Amino acid sequence: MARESSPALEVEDLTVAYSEQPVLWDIDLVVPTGDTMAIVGPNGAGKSTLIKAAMGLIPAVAGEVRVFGRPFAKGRGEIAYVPQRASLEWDFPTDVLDVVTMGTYGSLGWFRRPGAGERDRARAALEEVAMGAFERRPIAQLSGGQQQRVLLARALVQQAPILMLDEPFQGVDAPTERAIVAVLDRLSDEGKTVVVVHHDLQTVPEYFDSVLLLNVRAIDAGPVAEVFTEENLRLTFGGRVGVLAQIAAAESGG
Amino acid sequence: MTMKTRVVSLFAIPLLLVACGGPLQDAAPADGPIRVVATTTIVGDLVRTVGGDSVDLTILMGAGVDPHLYKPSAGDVRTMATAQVVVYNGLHLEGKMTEVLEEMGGRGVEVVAVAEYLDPKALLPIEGFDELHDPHVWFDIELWQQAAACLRDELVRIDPDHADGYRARGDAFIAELAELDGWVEERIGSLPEARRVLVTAHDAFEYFGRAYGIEVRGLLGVSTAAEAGTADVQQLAAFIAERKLPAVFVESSVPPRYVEALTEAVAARGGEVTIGGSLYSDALGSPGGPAETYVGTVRTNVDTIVGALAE
Amino acid sequence: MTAELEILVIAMVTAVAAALPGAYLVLRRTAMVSDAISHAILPGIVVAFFLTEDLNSPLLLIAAAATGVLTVVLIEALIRSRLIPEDASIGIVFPALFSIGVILISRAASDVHLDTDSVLLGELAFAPFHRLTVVGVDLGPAALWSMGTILVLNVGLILLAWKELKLATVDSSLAALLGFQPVVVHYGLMTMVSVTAVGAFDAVGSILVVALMIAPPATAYLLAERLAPMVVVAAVVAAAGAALGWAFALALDVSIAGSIAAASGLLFVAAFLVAPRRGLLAQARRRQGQRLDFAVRMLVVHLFHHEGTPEASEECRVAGLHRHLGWSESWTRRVVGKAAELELVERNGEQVLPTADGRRLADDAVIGFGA
Amino acid sequence: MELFSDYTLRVVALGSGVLGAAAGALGSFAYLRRQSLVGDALSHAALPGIAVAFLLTGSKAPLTIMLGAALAGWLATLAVGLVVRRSRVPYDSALGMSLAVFFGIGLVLLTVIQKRPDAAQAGLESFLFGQAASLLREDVVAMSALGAACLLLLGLLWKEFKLLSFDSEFASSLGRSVGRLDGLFTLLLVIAVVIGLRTVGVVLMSAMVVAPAAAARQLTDRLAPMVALATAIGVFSGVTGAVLSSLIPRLPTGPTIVLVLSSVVAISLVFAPRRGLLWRWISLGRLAPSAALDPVLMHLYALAQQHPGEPDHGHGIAVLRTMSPAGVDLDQVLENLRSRGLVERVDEGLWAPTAIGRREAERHLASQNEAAS
Repeated sequence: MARESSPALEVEDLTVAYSEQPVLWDIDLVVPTGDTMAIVGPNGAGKSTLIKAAMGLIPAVAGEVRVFGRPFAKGRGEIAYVPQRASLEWDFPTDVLDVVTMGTYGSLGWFRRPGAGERDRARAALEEVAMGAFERRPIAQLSGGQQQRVLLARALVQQAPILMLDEPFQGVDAPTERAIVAVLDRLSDEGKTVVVVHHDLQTVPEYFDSVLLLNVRAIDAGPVAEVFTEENLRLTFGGRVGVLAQIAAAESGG
Repeated sequence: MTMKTRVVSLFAIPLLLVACGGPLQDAAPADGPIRVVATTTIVGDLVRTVGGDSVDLTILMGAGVDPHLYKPSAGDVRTMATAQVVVYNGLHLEGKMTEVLEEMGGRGVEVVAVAEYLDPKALLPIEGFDELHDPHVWFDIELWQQAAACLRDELVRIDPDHADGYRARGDAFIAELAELDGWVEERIGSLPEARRVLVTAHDAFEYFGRAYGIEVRGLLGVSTAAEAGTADVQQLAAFIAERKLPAVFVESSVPPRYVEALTEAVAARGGEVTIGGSLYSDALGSPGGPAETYVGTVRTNVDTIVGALAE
Repeated sequence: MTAELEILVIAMVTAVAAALPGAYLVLRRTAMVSDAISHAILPGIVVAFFLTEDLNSPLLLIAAAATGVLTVVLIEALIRSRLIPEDASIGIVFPALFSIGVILISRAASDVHLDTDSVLLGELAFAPFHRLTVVGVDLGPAALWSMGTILVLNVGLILLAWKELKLATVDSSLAALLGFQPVVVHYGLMTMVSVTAVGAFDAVGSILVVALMIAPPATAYLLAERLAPMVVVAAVVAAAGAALGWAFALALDVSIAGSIAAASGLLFVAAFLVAPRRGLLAQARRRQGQRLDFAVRMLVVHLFHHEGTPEASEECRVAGLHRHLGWSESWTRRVVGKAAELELVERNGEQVLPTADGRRLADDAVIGFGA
Repeated sequence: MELFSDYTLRVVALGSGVLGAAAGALGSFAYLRRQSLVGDALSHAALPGIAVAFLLTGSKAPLTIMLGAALAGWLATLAVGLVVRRSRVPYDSALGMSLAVFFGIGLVLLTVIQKRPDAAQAGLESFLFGQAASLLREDVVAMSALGAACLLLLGLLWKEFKLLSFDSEFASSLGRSVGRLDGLFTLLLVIAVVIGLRTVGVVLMSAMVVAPAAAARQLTDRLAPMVALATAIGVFSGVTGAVLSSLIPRLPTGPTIVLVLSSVVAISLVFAPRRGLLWRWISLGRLAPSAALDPVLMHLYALAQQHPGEPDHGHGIAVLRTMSPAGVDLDQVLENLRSRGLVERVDEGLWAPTAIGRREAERHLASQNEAAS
């Protein structure tokens, strides 16, 4: 299986089990460099688990992750991670700029403090998500959409070639959604690789190049046009009422 | 509903068990020594001396056990349950246990609180609470003679078969105490009057001071919950510096920090005070040592005090 | 009945009485309230002593209970302000109250043997010697009557307000919407905790109460999945811990209260290790037993997955399997052997291929998880 | 300043101040990590360590006793960590349990020691605990060294500790060893608490860890000012308490410091700008009508509460319709709520309250509860 150049992210035979039931089953996934991929599936399909396991944040029973052809441990620095907004303690006493500056900590190493350069990078990232005016705002006073943009900015600051986002569109307002999409487009133009856990089927064709349909196992993965078929979605979502309506809407819309 | 029934029956069992309970105290054997339980080592020493072979003595709080901090073990329950006579200090020295001991008197156990036989007028009232008295009576040897006499009479009453022995041993002990009293007076009298000041961490020596003309100053009260203030340390340090006292004392059951803080404060005021040694306050010394008996403890304490203050 | 047996019964009754409200404390993440009360009741005792000048007055006990209620009310109010989290609310209230008590004693009664331990009986070993006597008839240990009453009250209250307590514990906002008064229920629960705690301090001592309020419910939390079984299991575990600790203490001649606290901890450790579903051992065994079984299934699914694909020759090659599955070579050999033994796979030259049974298993497995 | 010419006051004030600084700074992180009660727990959990140290050496040498205490305390925190990581028992229960069980084992050992005819055991259990008025010069030196070491480490690892407290998952995603950081922080806290127990006692130490951080949190929304304020409040309370206790006889130093701390907390709770109760009471009048008109928001909030851990779990309009009076135009209400950022559409036809919506709902419930009680 020779390849011309190493893809950004390769996940091989990844299996994760919390207690008795596997939540991810033998996942193989190749994300080519420069791809913008959505991970789509029903609740409990293991979407967030997949990117957390790929990031080494939860242990896998089996499997291997490679980043640009190198083992994950060596390629960890190439990935920026945006956790689910709700998993954080937003009552923490800090402000927007400070959270975004946390994105520079990885490159700083132990002991060194962020300086003016790091803060400038953080400000630039904030501008990019249209949050420049909020840099001194305590995070406890942000709306959900603003929180999401701050987390995205923190990942941008890492200037990593790969970004993994866990449900960035969950419960955000329309301006935020537009801002995030703009950023994703820009990243795509720059040749960055983006993997997004996504729940809104309607917007998949519009926002993403490729898609992974996931329901514990990988149902199918590849370019949206090829993979995002009614048959595949039915397989993924198990033919649930309501989802079918969405599929129909997606097909007529996309 | 089934859960409720189950829960209720679960709780009913122990209650039933108790309802069927009989008398608590086990029957005493007809002859042989009487079983006596004493609380502190100091009271225990009194019982051992006066009771001699006629009593089978168990002391609840062993050497070095502060009555304020005593923790009973499972075996102590048996000891208490089989006791025929309980001897304790009283005046609330034994804390909440006092209530239990008093109550045992109502159920056929002979209960002797040695300090409570003393004339209330001879006791030191606690400031602000006239009904309450300082329980640390034992270092006033005259009072302890009275306590010994009371215990002797009580034992004679409780166990008349061995009355002669109690009387003989009791009188001998009282005589020994009289001698000890004279010795203490003489030793303390050898100190210059200005030096007759005893500074310790907590107030266990008030009776001792009153009996032998020594001014007693403590940093902490009797309550284990009380705490000293900065002003208290300052005032006591100023007092020591002003009186040019050569020594202050620590107690075996109280961490020496308080007294160390005092010596530092005195030194900062240009005084020079050393820690004169460790005094036994609420419990006697280890068996085999010079302070294993009451008399030995008093002698050790007085030697320590006089030795340090005479310098 | 002997004094030792009476102690056992008192300990068991107290254990159950404390474990019942304790279950709700554990679920509400306010377990440390029990310890806070043991410190915070001091000023109430001191004030009552100033009023009565009697260390044995029952008023001191009543004042202690009232201060306990005040403590939980203050803690609850701080938590409800949502300005300070639970643990810090507890950590602010009890030092303040305790300090007031110490200042009062130090200023006015430092020569009185006055502290929480000397006012509340607080010693299980002495409980049989403090008896309730009515017109000369010995009715048994007073502690058994007081804790028995508290136990009956607690059982009664929990049965009466089961729904409300459950809602208020698990989900206070929903309770409010459904028209319950979670405030009333919370304060009711906390009053129950406070009265139980003070009664039990008097009967058996403070540290044992803290142990009995927390350890058995925490043990039950590992053994039971729903609230009702949890409360019942907590009560049973509490009584068992009391009996076990009592037996230890008798055998070793040590502190009964300390021994019961330690035994309650031991029962928790036992549950922590061997609880049927949540225990460490069950977790490990599941992992171990599952591992081979799981690995076999995984192998089969892997082979099934790649069968007939272009990369199959590589993915299904015996020599390369361990790399693809991220396993050690020896483990891979073991798994392949096991799978072959079960006739789920067969060797075909360099390759391992699923059998018909294997394909069926793989298909079932994958579809089973998806559903 | 003439006041401080007195040696005792100088030592006590300096010691309390330094301890206040160290505890205030460390306590800020403990507060944010919900570890406020570690001080109280350690003071109990240390007992078996004291007993074993005495049983092994037969001496009450402070260093031996403290080592035993610290070791037992450290074991207790390890046990708490293990239980919390490997079971579903919540942190506070694990903490309370290890406190009580360790203390129980200590009691058992004490009764073993008590039976030995050895007068050296006297006062063993109170031996660990000091009082602020009896602070010694050597304590101040030890505490200054500790305080300096704590502040230095906090300074050096500032961003790591911040990340650990705010978003430990992100810290691991950067490749930081969260376990090692957590262990280091807990070790710092244990050492500080044991030194605090030895010098000023349990209650003051417990309060010193919690109260400055709690007060400071009300006054600022940023971490560095919070830690600085907590440190300052710790110093201020320590010195003020010492001075008051030196001016008024029979006013115990430790409890006085605790009451000064408590007053600072009370004042900050009431008067803090934006967060404070007074502020809230004033602004409640403004907010009340808007919150009151949203039964739909409250219903969504209540439904969302049934899915703890999944705040974004959505619910359909059909469910809401059964909960609402007839004639309510739910679509319009939801659209209105959405425009105000209070609810969000999580899926087709599925709605959930946003974080702001949840906060509004909680605030509304709290005000209802206050009115009810």
